[in-house]
Amino acid sequence: ADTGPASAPTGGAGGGSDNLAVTFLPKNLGNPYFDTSAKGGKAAVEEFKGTFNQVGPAQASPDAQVSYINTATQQGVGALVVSANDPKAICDALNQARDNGVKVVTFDSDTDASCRDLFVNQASADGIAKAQVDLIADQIGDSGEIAILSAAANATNQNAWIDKMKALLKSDHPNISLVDVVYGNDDDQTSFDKTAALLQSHPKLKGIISPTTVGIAAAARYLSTSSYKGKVALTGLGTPNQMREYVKDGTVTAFALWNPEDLGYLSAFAAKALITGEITGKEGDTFTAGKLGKYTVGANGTVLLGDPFVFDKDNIDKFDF
Amino acid sequence: MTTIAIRTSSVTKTLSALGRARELGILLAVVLVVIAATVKNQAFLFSHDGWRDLLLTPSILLLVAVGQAIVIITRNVDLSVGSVVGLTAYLTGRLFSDVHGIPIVLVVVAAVALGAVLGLINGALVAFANVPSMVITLGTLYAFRGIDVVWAGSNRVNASDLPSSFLSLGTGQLLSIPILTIVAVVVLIAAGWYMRNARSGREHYAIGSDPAAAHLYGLRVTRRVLFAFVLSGALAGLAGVFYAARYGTVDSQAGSGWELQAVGAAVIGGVAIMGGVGTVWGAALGAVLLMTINRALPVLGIPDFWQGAVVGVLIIGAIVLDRVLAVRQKRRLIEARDDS
Amino acid sequence: MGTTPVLELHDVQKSFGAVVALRAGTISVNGGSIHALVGENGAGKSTLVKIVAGLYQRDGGTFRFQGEDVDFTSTAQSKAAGVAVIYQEPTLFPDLSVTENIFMGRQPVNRFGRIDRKAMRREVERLFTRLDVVIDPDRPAEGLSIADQQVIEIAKAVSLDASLLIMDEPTAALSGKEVDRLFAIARSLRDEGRALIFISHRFDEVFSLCDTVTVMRDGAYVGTSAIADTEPDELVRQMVGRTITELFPKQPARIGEALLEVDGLSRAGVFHDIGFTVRSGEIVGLSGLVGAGRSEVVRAVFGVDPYDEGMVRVSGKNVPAGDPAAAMRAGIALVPEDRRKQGLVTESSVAHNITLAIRRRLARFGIITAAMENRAAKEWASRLEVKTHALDTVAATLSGGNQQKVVLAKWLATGPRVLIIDEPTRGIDVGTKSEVHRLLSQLAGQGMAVLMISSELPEVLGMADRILVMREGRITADIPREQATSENVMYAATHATEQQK
Amino acid sequence: MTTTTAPLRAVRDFTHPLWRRVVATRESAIVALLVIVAVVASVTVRGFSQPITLTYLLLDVTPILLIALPMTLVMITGEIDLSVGSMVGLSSVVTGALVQAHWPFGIAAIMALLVGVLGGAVNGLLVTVVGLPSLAVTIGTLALFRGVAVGTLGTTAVTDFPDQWTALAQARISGTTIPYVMIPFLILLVVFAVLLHFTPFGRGIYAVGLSKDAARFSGVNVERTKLILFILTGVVSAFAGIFYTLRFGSARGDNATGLELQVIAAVVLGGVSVFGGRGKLYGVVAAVLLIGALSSALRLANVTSDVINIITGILLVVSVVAASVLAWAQKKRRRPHVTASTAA
Ligand SMILES: Nc1ncnc2c1ncn2[C@@H]1O[C@H](COP(=O)(O)OP(=O)(O)OP(=O)(O)O)[C@@H](O)[C@H]1O
Ligand SMILES: Nc1ncnc2c1ncn2[C@@H]1O[C@H](COP(=O)(O)OP(=O)(O)OP(=O)(O)O)[C@@H](O)[C@H]1O
Ligand SMILES: [Mg+2]
Ligand SMILES: [Mg+2]
Repeated sequence: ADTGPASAPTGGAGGGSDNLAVTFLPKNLGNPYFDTSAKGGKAAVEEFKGTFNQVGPAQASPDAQVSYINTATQQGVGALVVSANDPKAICDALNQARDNGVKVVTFDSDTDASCRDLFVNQASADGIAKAQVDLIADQIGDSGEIAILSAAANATNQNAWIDKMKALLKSDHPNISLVDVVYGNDDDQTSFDKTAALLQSHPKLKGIISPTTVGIAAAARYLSTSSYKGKVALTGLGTPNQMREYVKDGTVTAFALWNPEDLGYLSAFAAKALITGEITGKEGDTFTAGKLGKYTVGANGTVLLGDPFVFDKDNIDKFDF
Repeated sequence: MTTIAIRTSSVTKTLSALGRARELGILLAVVLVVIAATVKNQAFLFSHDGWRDLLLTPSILLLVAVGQAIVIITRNVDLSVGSVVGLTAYLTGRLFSDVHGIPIVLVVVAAVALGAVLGLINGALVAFANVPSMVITLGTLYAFRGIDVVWAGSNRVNASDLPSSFLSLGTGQLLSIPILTIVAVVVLIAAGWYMRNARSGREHYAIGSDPAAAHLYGLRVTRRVLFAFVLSGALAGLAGVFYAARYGTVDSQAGSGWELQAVGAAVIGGVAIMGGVGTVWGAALGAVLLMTINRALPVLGIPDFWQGAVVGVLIIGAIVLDRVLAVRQKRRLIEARDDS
Repeated sequence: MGTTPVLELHDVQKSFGAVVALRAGTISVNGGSIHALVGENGAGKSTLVKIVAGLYQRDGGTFRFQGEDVDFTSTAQSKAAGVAVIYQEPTLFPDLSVTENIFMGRQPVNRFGRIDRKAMRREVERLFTRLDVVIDPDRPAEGLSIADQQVIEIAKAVSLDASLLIMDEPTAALSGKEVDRLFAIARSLRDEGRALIFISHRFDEVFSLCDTVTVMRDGAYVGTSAIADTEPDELVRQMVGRTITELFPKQPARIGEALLEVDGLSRAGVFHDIGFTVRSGEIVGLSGLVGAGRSEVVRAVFGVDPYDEGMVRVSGKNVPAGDPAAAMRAGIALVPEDRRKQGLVTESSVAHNITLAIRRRLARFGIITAAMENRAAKEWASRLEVKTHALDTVAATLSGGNQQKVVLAKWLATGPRVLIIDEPTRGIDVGTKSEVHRLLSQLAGQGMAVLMISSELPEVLGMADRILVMREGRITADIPREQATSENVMYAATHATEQQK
Repeated sequence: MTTTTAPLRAVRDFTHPLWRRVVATRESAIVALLVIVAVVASVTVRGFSQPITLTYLLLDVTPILLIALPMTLVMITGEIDLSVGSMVGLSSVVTGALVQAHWPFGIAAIMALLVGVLGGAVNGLLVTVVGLPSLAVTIGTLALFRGVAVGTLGTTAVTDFPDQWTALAQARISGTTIPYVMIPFLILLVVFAVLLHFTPFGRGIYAVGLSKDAARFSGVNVERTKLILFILTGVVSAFAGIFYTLRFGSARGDNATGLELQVIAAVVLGGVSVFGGRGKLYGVVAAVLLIGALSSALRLANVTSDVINIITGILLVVSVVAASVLAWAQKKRRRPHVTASTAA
């Protein structure tokens, strides 16, 4: 309802504060996807003159994240922006942080709704599932065997998308059969080897969907040097920099992703809005996210970034992340 | 004297047969796995990619396992190899992306040299400070990986950063045998020859068999142990180059967890963890078995989630079988002695 | 040769922390002579040897080799200079073949640096023929008996072709036949003009082999004399500072009921149908050539080795097979032949070693403390006069003889009814030896049954009430004390072997 | 020897006085380092001195603390158990799967402990009866236990644990900042410390680690000793798995991946020799706390995890190298002194 000047610290339901220390906690460090989102986050925090910090474990595991959440609690930061390695495992730690006055925003991968103030969703699960299913159906002529190369078996977002994709395939693409789901654990080498195994165990395979940036890059790399290049279609979620070569050499026709930089940027502004008390995270709250404009909190305390974007030969050179 | 001579020669034969049988058993296991997977799916062996991957996939671990075997034979262990592979693989990628047109040979030399230096650090700490290698290399496992993560940060080397001539090394073939495999096998033959036929090679066995005796004997224990670690590091460095060539993408976690795979490969291949016993051939076969099992399981239709469990059972099965065969042979030897 | 001695040490010192192992080591050895070095356990003989070998660096004193001042900092250097050493403890590589053990680091190689296995094999065969050794050159050293290990050490040292050969108790594990062979080799080396140092606690050997003798006491030089000018009693006095009246103080004991009964014991490939009885108050000697399988039998009786058939009883009660703890409960104690591997936890303290076998008995309500252990350990260490600085001294740093005392103390502390003792005085000096003998005799007198394995015939003849003789895994004779002579014991030990040939 | 003429020689109990035996040890160095880190961090790192730090620190290190107890004993016998991290995961999954199948939580936890006994027995039997090297065996069971855990739950994570239990896993002893889980830990600590340092069984453990043969010849049942210790490691790991599940309220197949190396690093830092025969429990406990306190302080100072890993690694290396350099220096220093006194 109210925007602009009202964003000054007010005694909203959450109680406003001017502690604009925002800590980003990605699933793990050393992941280019999160590096890009942190870049957006940092830009946003600098815009509203807060202090930005990014911490995280070397390998994606919930227990290591809990230690960092606890640390943030001890430090008394203003807000914590988290991509959860497990929807439940970090819940108690997040709630303790909130009890100590830390605002909690999840992005990319959500926790239970009860453990955070707001979830910034990169794209709705439906939207992501539909984009990928449409891409693969288009590339293999709407019939034949396909497989999915996912990240970790427990990744919340991945599993939600896979479930939706299965449902979509069943209802809209009866001639496509999903023959296997394998897990590359967001590890380059594992994903690479799993792709090789997939192609061998399913000689009639026509397409692979890899809804993870690590997976799709590894799969593309394997395909591009194998005899399956151009014969087995590959799509999924990837970053333009990693996929550029394979799009140009014809291994991959098109793939999708949102802009992770925008995701980080939006999350940081959402955190700020919570800190200042501008919003509390209830449905209908609105806030302005700098250059991205105005956003409204939807059901379950969720803010939606937008629809996924499809990259192909024609537009890929316009992006650098 | 004549009766003794006869007994000697028969004992000798059985003993050397036993020695060979250790590696033979593992070779048999590899063959069985390949046959089973091929029966299930012809493409496992009889397709272009299947054949190539069969030879290519184990090549990288093979290098690391050979180095590891030599270290273990001296009654030490190198747990830092995974981190060394990671660091050198990243170095390889960075050299290509930062120095345009750098010759491949130079990069290989640089990566192997870095590996050797890291190995030297391990070796010097172990040999001069005289502390258990397991502790030292557990420490450097963390430290080297940490340096890798600090250096690489969130950057990763992508295939597009690497020259295509280098990438084609990763998949290229000579007479249908992958180039990387050829290199790995050459290294293996050289190491095998050295460990069996060179004086200094045999000294590694002596040192591992009884370090105190080796000291009394006047063997150059420090130098040999140092050499073993440097070699292990250098081979891990070469494996790092292979890694970059084969996988094209290198992030800061490349090669993590390989230490246990390499130790596992050596132990499965009959290298005694207490040193003094085993061959690099065995370790190489162990590496081939491990990697081939990993690739064969999906083909055999083992669901993704259960593959780890099956690998575990197979590792245990392989070492139990090896042990049972050894015990049987020993009993037969004793019985033979009784009859003579 | 006669002018410059091959080896000259003068006032050499060596300390380990607070322990002064060598106060004033002095020795001068000429070429073409065999020089005996004698002294009590812990006198510093092995320390002196290790300094010559370059294993230890001296803290002071002069060290001359071939007339030149030298400073060996590693055994490789001394080896290169022409010093060959047979250490007191065999130092073989268990996983390597006998051949490789002999040639490690100096294998014959061809032009490409490839080890010439055939040539190596030929060398070994020549060496073994010269030494009259029958050991499979291709078998691993693992599992060789101590005697065979010692034989290989000798072969190794002889093959080095050194100008100075030092033998630190090379005969401790050997029986008569092998000793004779060794002596023949030693004499031939002497006749080639080489210098030899021979360390032994057996005076008969010293007197039959050597031409000069140096005596040490408490880490210091006492004196050197020509063998022809001295006699055993004189040496003993120099060594111990007093005379030993009786080497085998055997007291007659009342022989009572059968305590240990072994019946039909067999283990494929090792021993067959072993049956014997040891009575209370009786000392039974178990004799035979090295390799006859005596140690294996007693290990099976004690339960550390398995056996295929047969029965072991103590006081008529069965002792379960393969369970040393049960054997201990039944009242058996075994002092094993290899004290460094089997008898002692060498890296552990004297106190822990002495109390290891009685740890359960010492505990109160399942709890054991250092104070309890020290109390028990102190009592036994004092009774056996273990020469140690403190109870927490690591056993490995004790001299060989003192280590043996610790093992004895450990087993006597269990208060056994049946004491099995394998080579009780191996590597022990005369003084201690007679004490051990007195102790055995006294224990038998108190009603203990003692089974004693010994490769030293005088010891068996002097101490045993009855002598069992083993040959190739079988008992071939049971000779009462009155009838025992070295001839009939040796006959039983070798007879069938002669027949077969 | 009552007949000997020589007087009974009184043997001293110890070479060095008590203070030297206590102070000049590796264990004391670790304890001292722990104190130094705690003091320095309290002064220099903002947020470290607040009471909540202790709670989080203890909760973080609890699984390592727990497993380090039996692991110390196993490593003193000269063996090693690399499967502990996987056992934590397996126990977590067993608890979760049974709770999901509507078993009461208590029963599910007991079943998980039984699985721990079973897993430990598998390790122990393969090592003792079949006679395989424990490093190889437990690399195998590391894969096996993890594989069964991941296979059983697949993609799912069980999260519906009774609230009173999950709350208990985090709860603090009233009036303090010490978590409740420290009570079972302290009980286990006392049990293991007594077992290792004050029982005949413990004496046997050291003997086995220093010389298997000599231990056997002294009536120590080497096989049974090792089997018992592997089973204890299995069951304590399973207990740690239950705690882990409750603390995070989530049972997953990949829980506690890689924990084995952390445990072993701590045990080794605490002064246990990987060759067996040496080590004290208090050193290990101090080492776990040292690593915990150090990472906690560094995290608070916004040092990233990779740097923390580097520091942990270097600490491990330096701690062993320093000990050996110190011993060497001591030897160097002593030598001229002796020469001087003998020359005089
Ligand atoms: N490495 C060491 N550390 C500490 N003390 C030692 C060490 N080596 C030897 N000693 C001590 O030095 C003294 C001399 O020992 P040494 O082994 O030279 O005696 P020995 O004359 O060879 O006796 P034996 O006849 O029993 O073999 C002994 O008191 C022994 O305890
Ligand atoms: N070179 C060999 N080849 C085959 N078997 C051997 C060899 N040497 C010994 N043995 C076996 O081992 C047994 C001998 O072991 P060992 O030498 O310990 O006997 P021992 O009589 O106790 O000798 P010692 O007095 O040295 O203890 C014999 O029964 C024999 O069968
Ligand atoms: Mg000596
Ligand atoms: Mg014997």
